[in-house]
Formats: sequence, structure tokens, C-alpha cells
Amino acid sequence: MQRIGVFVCWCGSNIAGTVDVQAVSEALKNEPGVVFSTNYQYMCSQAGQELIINSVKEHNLTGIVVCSCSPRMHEATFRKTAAAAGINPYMVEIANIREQCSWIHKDMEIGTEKAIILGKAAIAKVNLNAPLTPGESPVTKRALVIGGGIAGIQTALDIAEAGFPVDIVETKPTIGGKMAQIDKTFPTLDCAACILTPKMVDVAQNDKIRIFSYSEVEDVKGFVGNFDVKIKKKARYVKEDICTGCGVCTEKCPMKKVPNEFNLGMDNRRAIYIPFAQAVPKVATIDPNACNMLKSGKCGLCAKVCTAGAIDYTQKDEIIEEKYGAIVAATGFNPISMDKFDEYAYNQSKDVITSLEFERLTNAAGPTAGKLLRPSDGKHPHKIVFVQCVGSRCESCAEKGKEYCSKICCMYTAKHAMLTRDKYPDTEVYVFYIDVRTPGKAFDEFYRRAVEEYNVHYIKGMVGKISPEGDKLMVRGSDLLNNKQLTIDADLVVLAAAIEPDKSARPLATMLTASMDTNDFFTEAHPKLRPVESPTAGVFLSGACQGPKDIPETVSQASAAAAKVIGLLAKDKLTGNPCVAQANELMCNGCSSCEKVCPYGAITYVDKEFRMPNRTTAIRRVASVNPAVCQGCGACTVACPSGAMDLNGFLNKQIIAEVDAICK
Amino acid sequence: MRKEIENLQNEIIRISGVNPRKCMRCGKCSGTCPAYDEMEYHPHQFVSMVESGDIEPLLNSKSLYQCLTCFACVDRCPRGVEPAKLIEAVRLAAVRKQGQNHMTANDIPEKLDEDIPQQALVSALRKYSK
Amino acid sequence: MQKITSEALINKACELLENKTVNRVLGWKVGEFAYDITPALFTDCDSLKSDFVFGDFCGANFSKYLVSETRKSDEKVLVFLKPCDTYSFNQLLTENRFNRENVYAIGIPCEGMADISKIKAAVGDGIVGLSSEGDKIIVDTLYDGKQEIDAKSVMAERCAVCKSKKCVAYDELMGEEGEIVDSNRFDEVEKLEKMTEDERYAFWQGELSRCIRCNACRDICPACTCENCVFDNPESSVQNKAISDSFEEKMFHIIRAFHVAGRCTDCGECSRVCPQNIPLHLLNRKFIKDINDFYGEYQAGAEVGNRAPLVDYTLEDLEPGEALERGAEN
Amino acid sequence: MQVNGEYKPLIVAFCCNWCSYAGADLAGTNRSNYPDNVKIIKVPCSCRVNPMFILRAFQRGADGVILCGCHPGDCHYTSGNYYTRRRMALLFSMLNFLGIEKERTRVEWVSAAEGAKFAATMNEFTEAVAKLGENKRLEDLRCKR
Repeated sequence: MQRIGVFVCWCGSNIAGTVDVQAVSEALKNEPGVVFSTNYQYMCSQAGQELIINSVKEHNLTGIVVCSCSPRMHEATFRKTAAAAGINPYMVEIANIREQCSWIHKDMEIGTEKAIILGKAAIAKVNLNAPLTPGESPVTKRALVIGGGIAGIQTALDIAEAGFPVDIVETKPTIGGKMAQIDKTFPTLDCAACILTPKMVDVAQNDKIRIFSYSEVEDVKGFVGNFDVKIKKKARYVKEDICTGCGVCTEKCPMKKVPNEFNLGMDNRRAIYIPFAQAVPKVATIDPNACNMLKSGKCGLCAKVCTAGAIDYTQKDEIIEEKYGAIVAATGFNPISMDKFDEYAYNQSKDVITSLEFERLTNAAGPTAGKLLRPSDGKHPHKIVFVQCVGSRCESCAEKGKEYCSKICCMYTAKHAMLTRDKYPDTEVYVFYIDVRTPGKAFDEFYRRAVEEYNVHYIKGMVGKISPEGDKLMVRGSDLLNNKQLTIDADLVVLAAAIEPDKSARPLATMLTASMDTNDFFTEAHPKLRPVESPTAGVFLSGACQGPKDIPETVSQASAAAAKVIGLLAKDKLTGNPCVAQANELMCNGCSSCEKVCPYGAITYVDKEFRMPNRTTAIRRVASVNPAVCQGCGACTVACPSGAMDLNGFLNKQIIAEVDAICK
Repeated sequence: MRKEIENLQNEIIRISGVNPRKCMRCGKCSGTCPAYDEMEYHPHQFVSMVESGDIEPLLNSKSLYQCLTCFACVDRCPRGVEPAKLIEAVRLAAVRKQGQNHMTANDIPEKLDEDIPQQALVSALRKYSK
Repeated sequence: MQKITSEALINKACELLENKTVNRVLGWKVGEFAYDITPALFTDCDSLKSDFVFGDFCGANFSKYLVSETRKSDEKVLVFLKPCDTYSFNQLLTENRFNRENVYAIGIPCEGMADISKIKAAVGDGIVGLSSEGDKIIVDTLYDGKQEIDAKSVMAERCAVCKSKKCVAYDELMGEEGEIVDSNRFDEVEKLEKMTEDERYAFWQGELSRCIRCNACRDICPACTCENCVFDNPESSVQNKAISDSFEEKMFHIIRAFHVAGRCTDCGECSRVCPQNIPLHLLNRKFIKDINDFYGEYQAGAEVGNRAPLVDYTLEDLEPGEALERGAEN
Repeated sequence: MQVNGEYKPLIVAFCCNWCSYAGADLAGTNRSNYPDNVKIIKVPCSCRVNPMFILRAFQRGADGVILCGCHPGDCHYTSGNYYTRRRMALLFSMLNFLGIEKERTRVEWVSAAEGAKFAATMNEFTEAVAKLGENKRLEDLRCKR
């Protein structure tokens, strides 16, 4: 039997104004389990708390009921008070007689009567409370960053800076991501490579960071602080530790006609290749789909020319298993496919290109060595049309485009237009826009410069149709402000394609039990207050995998995610919420209903041996809750038909006792 | 007067099944329209003028009959506004204003004439039966 | 009249016992009366030959017995499953309730079982013998001698509205696999739905007042396989083995039906065993009908591993208020 | 439930900790009146509410039971209220099937910002239950006694 103390707070006149606190404390004195009952002006004050502490000692109390304001306000306070008085903090229950009683009723009699009932319910619950201790779990002090773009790089560097080891997993043969493909960055027009590659080198040289390039995450098990991850290191047929990146093999390889994905297929690479000069790790990779040696066993030229002896045609995929305390998703984005936008003739003309392709065309390391030449005939274009919002803000065509605004297109289109006019003043540049959205530091100024100083023709309207005619592209669009329909005979058309999350994000989210929105962007734990955390504890979000972002935003989010990871890894142990589900193994059927409804994957099954009638035993499959993962929602407790699953702090019998106390 | 305009507006919206508020003013419909140069009011203007209740000028404009109903705007509109359907509805409103020209299926037999193409009848029924 | 004979089943069981595929057989055995067939475990061919029967009164669904039977030994047990039993079998497998390895399941066709209470209503008491001949059931009674009745007219309600003649799980099939049939099994439920609240209340008051809380419905139910039922568990706060309060049996039946909602295969065993003839299956069917209406057709046990509707959701599910409105429209 | 020989409806409200309980607090903070008939029980999530709790409340004399949770899509635990929605749709439909007035049971989504909605809902629900009169059907289904 509990020895319960009841403490009724006046809250000045907030409660005492409409509730006869004296009558409440008197009435509750006679409830089962109650050995002491009193009231006081401000229970949350220093003096009020001391009153509680002294009463606990004086009356040997084992449980406390505070009739006061909402538990959302002072439950934590009174739990601390209980701990200070030497009893378990979870032996405290609050009867909310302010927000849910005195403040909504005007009549003293009604208020008092209701306060007594609420007090009785809290007492009935405390009678069945049991001391709860939060579970502790150790933290593996290593972080995993999935994705090696600027987001992943920045997150990894920041975590390593704090002294924790970090692994980066990147599916491509090199880190760098989309930023490595970009020529210049808005609004400052620094060269992307000049600011990115030093960071890539930092990553390579940082002894806290390991890079698993050309690798994929295969499996994730475990929970915050204790993830077990399987990483598949795909065979690149080159020994990473021996290859010096001299590039001789990539010059001698006879397979010359492999589309170069780094330049978006606008030129070719060899079967053995290094994606670009500043690749990290700077190691060659053999494309097994193109290599003659791997396909038919005939060639072996690269092995012959490699003086370091790094080529290994027998290499196999390798599985690496590692433990991590935190995981950061930084899987990034891709431009959407233009295949379904027939009206823009992307598949009909080589001279209709996407913005990312334009980046490569203007990049000094690109297929044209930085000269802006038309892909079809290599001639210099004199009239260029940029089309914004291709596939973005596209509600009706869900199978073609995306409903959301891709956010970055306005700015990079302004950049492209400005750079073109700067380098080639003889070129006429038109931009078709619906709106120009430039929130961001120095963004609008940048866009205005494109218009005012560089004389880029911005046309409010959308392009309806592009038709190739001879070596021209007839671009028909509307000019809404002049109420005209225009046809521009362009040499080159650049489509600002919408961006979408990388395809690898969805299966990864499943592995991480992290939630996603309908567009496959990762959802954050709270859209405003916890923007870099996923709802799954220990999983963090960095960069465009959470939503469209430009580079400065990506980098700030990456650092924010790193700060969260560091905060987690800095702890030796994680203290959980003790109000978690608990399975009574004796009653569990092993039916898996609870496992299916658990949003956190906190429930697993174990086989245990049970005594059965007639001195026999049987192996039964029973549920086991991982208290470090369980968040205490209670979905499982109702899914469980046998009542084997219960929720600490909100036990079935406690809630039923409250119901009984209210109803009787 | 205001009431009348509102009624007309609601009627057009109802007949067309189009929600002009979905329009984000991108002008792709007008950018795509093959009859643009013929028209005084262009597809995007139909949408915004119906939305603002500025329907009278549309009813009196020849633009109504210059729409080819090619549906390029319907196909390409990124927001699914379907301007051609709206123009069709305005056209219908204009037709109705002219007087008793409502038509039911029962009226067809007497109108049958060997020289009238089947398609004309179908299209007449489509226009005048709503 | 069943298409498959006792002899065929006995021969099959003997063969499997002899070649050591199985070491015991779950089967039907005549009880006190000819219609009072009870489940039994056979371990040798002789007892099979003398006691095993299969006929129009072998309604018992053996799936549930596998939960305890498979724990007893690692050797296989032979079980005969009628089409509706196979659904229970799959559902239990979905819930990991027994080890599939320890079972040898033979699917057998079923032509529908007879309802002894209907026979009694037709011929009166004092039944001493029963046999089937073609479409007829021949009843030998103490008072009136032999009487012939049409088997169809005394078919159990659950068989008259049979949902499936298809065996959905087996190691071996005897006879034809059968097909899922169109059933009007929700007619009764619909009839009740069309009544007013008052009429429905009166109906259920009449039915549930007869409940004696014998727990037979729970004990026979192949979905009620909890190690320890909440109503037997003192920790649950709702423990009650007998009626101590006027509301108890109603609470019991609602909760029982709710606990099996989405898992109930509609085998109808609950109503078969109810000594008070309460149409308990109507509660289960109401849930099944609602699930079908609200969330799309779902048949528990149709396949192993299906996700039951109550442990699933879609973002567009209807609101509880809408569910009640739909009910009001009926 | 009878109080001093008079019918006074008793409403049990289960409120999820994150949205609806906070919504109820806000109703209090705004001094929005709603009847004292309503007694709130806090649960971590609406999906914690077992049908047994609801039946128990009716058994012990509650005249109406209302369940409040976060709006679909806003659940603190991401999916809890989706399960609630299915469970309660089926349970309430069953209760109605047994002849219980459908006005006695309700699920309402109330966010932490919807104090006014909470009060309005409670006013409306209490009134609806008051009209029905005392809950006899769920207390007693036996014709005997």
C-alpha cells in the first residue's frame, strides 16, 4: 500500500478563486492510500517545495499527488522535488485543477466538486504507480555520414573537428557530389571547385575521417547510440591503397566510348577512369559494364601500364561492418528527367539542355573546356533562352514534375544568364519566368544586376512550345506583361529542371526507419524547432535530402546536423524516457501485432523456453522492447490482444483506475 | 448587377469544372496557344478575367470563337487549370444569352438533314445541352 | 453428404503413420451421441480404424489445436483441414502461433456441415442414430423411428453462406482444391444494420442476456489463442470469469470480437459451440463487413503474412464520425 | 449518471499529451468555459486508448466518451492517431450495431493551438449526450434483473 501525500495548491487566487482548496484537501484525506493532505498558497515556490520535502520525511510518504496547474507546466518541477525528498520522481502525479478546472468554471461549488474528482483520479493512479528508472545505453563514438556531397563533407569535417571519428559512404567513385559539377556559385560567383576541392582534400587528409567511396549502405540495425551498419564496398578492380592516381591507365585504355556521367554524357571517358582531376580518393575505377577484360577476359592493358601494380581484375564486393552512434543522411538531389516534357523538345534536339548540363558546358574542366558551344554542331550560340520552373510547381502533372518549388533555379538561372552575358557580350539572353524568387542574402541584388547591368531579357511568362527548325530552336512563349506571344529563334535552350531527392533515399529511409514525405524528402523531427533531426532518434539530416536547398543553406544545415551529432557523441551514456512499453513474456503470444504498429522498430522477438503444464517446456517466440528506442506512444499496447504489452507510467490498470475514480 | 455577374461567374465555373484560383499566372497556356495572334483576349486572360468577374468583355469579344479547342493549354498547364474548358464555358454562356437556344436530345430528329455532318450535331448537342 | 469418406481419410492417415511422416493424427471421433463428434488425437492405425469418423457433424476446426500440439513433440502431427479451417491455419501461421515444420496438413473438401439444433427442431429429441445418404440425412429417433430429412434444410448457417470452398493451405490435397464462392454471408448483418438503434438494442439484449459466460466461444476460437486471456488475467483490471456486473458479458463479447477483428476468418466456431445459441458470429461479421467497407476487401488467413487491417492504416482512412454516419445511412 | 437524484451527464475525455491535452490547457488559459461534466484523462497518444477503457467508463456510469488526439499527420509519434482512427471507427460502429446511440462516442482531433475548438467541442458533445439521457444501455444489457 502506498503512503500518499496530497498537496493542493492555491496558485494565489488562480485556483483558490473558484475552488475551495481547504475543502479539496479535506475531502481527499479520506481516499485510500492517503496519509497526509494539505494546501498551500504557491506549491511550486521554494517554500511550497520545502513543504513537500518535509512532509515526505515526516509522514514517510511513498507517493505524491499535487493538485495544481497543468502537468505540462510543473510536473518536472515536482518530480525534482520528489527526487530531492528521496522518493522516485515517477511516484508523482499531478491533478490539473487550474487549466482544466478553476479557470473554466466560475461557480465555487462546481469547481470544488470537480477538483475533488480530479484529485481522486490522480490518487487512484498513484496507488498503482511503481518507481521507474530511466534506462541507460552506451554511445558508440563514431558517426556515419551517408553521401559525400558538400552536405556530407561539411558534416563530416565538423564532427571530425570535435574529435570524433566519422565515416563517409559515397556511391560514386569520388566524393564531391553535385557541387563538383558546378562551375560558379551564386551570388558571389566564386568558382565552385576552388572552394570545394580544398574541403575534399581536408576530408582526405583528416585522420578522423574514412571515406568509403563507390560504396553503399546495405543494412542498418540497432538504435540511437548503437547502430550496426553493413556497408558494401563495390569492387572497383583497382587496389585503392596502391593506386597513385597517375592516370596512365585512363589514357591507355582502348575502350574510349563510354559516356562520361560526370559530364552528363556530353563527352566520353574510358572503361577505367577517374571522374575528374581533383577526385577524392584519387583512384581509378574500372567500369565492369565497359571493360573488355572483365567482360571477355581479353585486354589487360591497364594492368600492363600500371607501374604500381594496382589493377586487380579479381576484386570482389566487400562487406564492411561497423558500429556507429549517429547516422547522418546526406543523400542529396538530382534534376528530374525531362523525358516527359515533350513540348520542350529535350529529346528531339541536342541543343535543348538542362541547367546542370549548362554548368558542365561552361566549366573549364567540362567537355568543351569551358567554351560555350552548342552540343549539336559545336558552334557558338548567339541567342540563348532559359526556361524556369520546368517541372517545378507542377501540380497537374505529378507523373511528370513536382508540386513544390525547387528553390535554387531562379538564382542559378540568373547566374547562368549573367555569366553568359559577361563572357559573350554578343549573345542575347532571354529568361522566361513565372516569378523570380530571390530570398537570401544579396540574392535580389544579384538578380537585379543580371537585368540592369548585364541586360538579360527577363520575360514574365512561360514557354509553351519549343520546335527545332533547321539549326534553330523556335521558342514560343507568352510575354504576359506586354500581352504578347513571342517566338524566339534561339540557338540554345536551357531548362531549369526541378530537383528531386536521390533515388537511394527511399530504401535508405526504410533501413533507418526514418520517415519521408510524399515527395521522398526526409521529414524532420519538427519542421521549425528540430529541423536537422529525423523523428528517429540518432538519425540526422543534412542538405537537400530534407528539401531543396542552395549551397549556403546546405552548408549551414550540414554544420547544424554535425552539432547535433557531436552533442550526442559527447555523451557516454544515453538516458531514456522510462515511460516505455514493456512486454510480459509470460503472456506474450509472439503474434507480431505490436511489432507491426511500432513506428520506431523498437520491438523485436526472441525465443525463450517456458515451463508448460505437465512438467514440459516449450520454446516460445516473445516480444522484447528496446527501451532506448521506444518513445512510449502505446500503440502496441492496444494492438496486443492478450494485454501482454503495457506502457510504464500509463499502465492499463492505472488508466482504468482513473476511469473508475472519475466515474464511480 | 453584382449578383448577376456572380451568378454568371458561378455558372461558368460550374459548367467548365475549372477552378480559376488554381492558376499561378505562368502564362504557359498563352505561350502555347496557336490562335494567340487572332485573339483579343488570350487564354490566360480568360482565366484571370473569369476569376475577377470581368466576364462582360469576354462575352462581347470575338476571341471566344477564335479558340480552336485544340487543348494544348489543357495539356500543358502545370496547375491543371484547363483554360480551354473555361473558354468553352464562356462561349456557352454567350450562346445562351442569345435566347432560346437550349437543345435536348429530343430536338435532334427534326433537325436531321442529310447534309448536316454527324459531328456538327454531336457538337451542337454538346454545346447547347449543358 | 461429404464427398470424401472416412475410409479414405483413415487409409491416408494410416499410410502416413506407417511411413513415419507423422506420428500422430488430429481427427474426429464419435462422442456421447452420433452428432456429438469430438476432436481426438490418434497415434495408431487400429484406433483410427475403430474410432475415426468424418461426416456431416465434423465441424470442429483443428487449426487451434496445433498451437499446443506442435509444442509437444518435434515430430509431425497430421491434421485434416476443411477449406474454412485452412484460413485459420494461415492466420495462425501469420501470427507465428505454431511451427509449420511440425505439421503435415491435408486439405479436404467440405460440402457443408449439418446443424444438430436444426435437426432437433425438425424431428424432436431422442436422436439415437444418424447417417447420411446422398442429399438426405437419416435420423433414428427413440420415439418416431427413422426419419429422412433434406441435408440442405439442416445445413449450419455458416455453411449455407460458405465464403470459400478453396483450401488455401496444405501439404497435400485430397479431392479438388475448390474455389472461393460468392457468399451472402453479410445479409444477416445488413438486416440488423437496417433496424433502428432501439430494435438493434432489443435484439442484442435478447441474445446476450442468455450468455452464461461459459467461455466456450473464446476457448474454441482459432483466433483466441492467447497464452493468457485478458479476462483471466488479474493484472488486466478487467478480469472476470463469471458475471459479477450486468455489463460484464457485453463488455466481454465486444472486447472479444474487437480482439479478433481483422484476424477472424469467419469460421463460425463461436456460434457452433455456444450452448445458448447466441449468434456470436454476427459480431465478428460486423467487423469483417466494416473492414471491407472502410478499408477494402480483406480476408484474414487468405495468405500467410498478410498485414491485418487493424495494424495498418492509410493517410486517407475515413474518420470514426464518418463511419458512424455511414452506419446511419443503412 | 444520477447526481442527487438528477441526471447529470458524465463525459470522460481521453486526451493525448501532445496536442489535445495542451489544447485543453489552452482552453483553460483563455478562460473558455465548458461544462464541468467533462473529466479529462491524459494519455501519451490517442493510440494508447484501449477499447477496454472506453467500455469501462460506460460500465461505470459515463454517459459519453470522447477521444481527442493530434490531427492526422501531426501525431507526435508520426502514426499513432492513424491507428486510433481505424480502431475507433470499428469500435464505434460496433457499439452502434449493438444499439448504442452513436452520439455517445466521438473522436475529435484537437491541436495544441485549438483551445477554442476544444471548449466548443466539449460544449457541443455534452449537450448532445445530455439530450440522449442517461446511459442505461451500456450499463445494462440484461433483461433479467
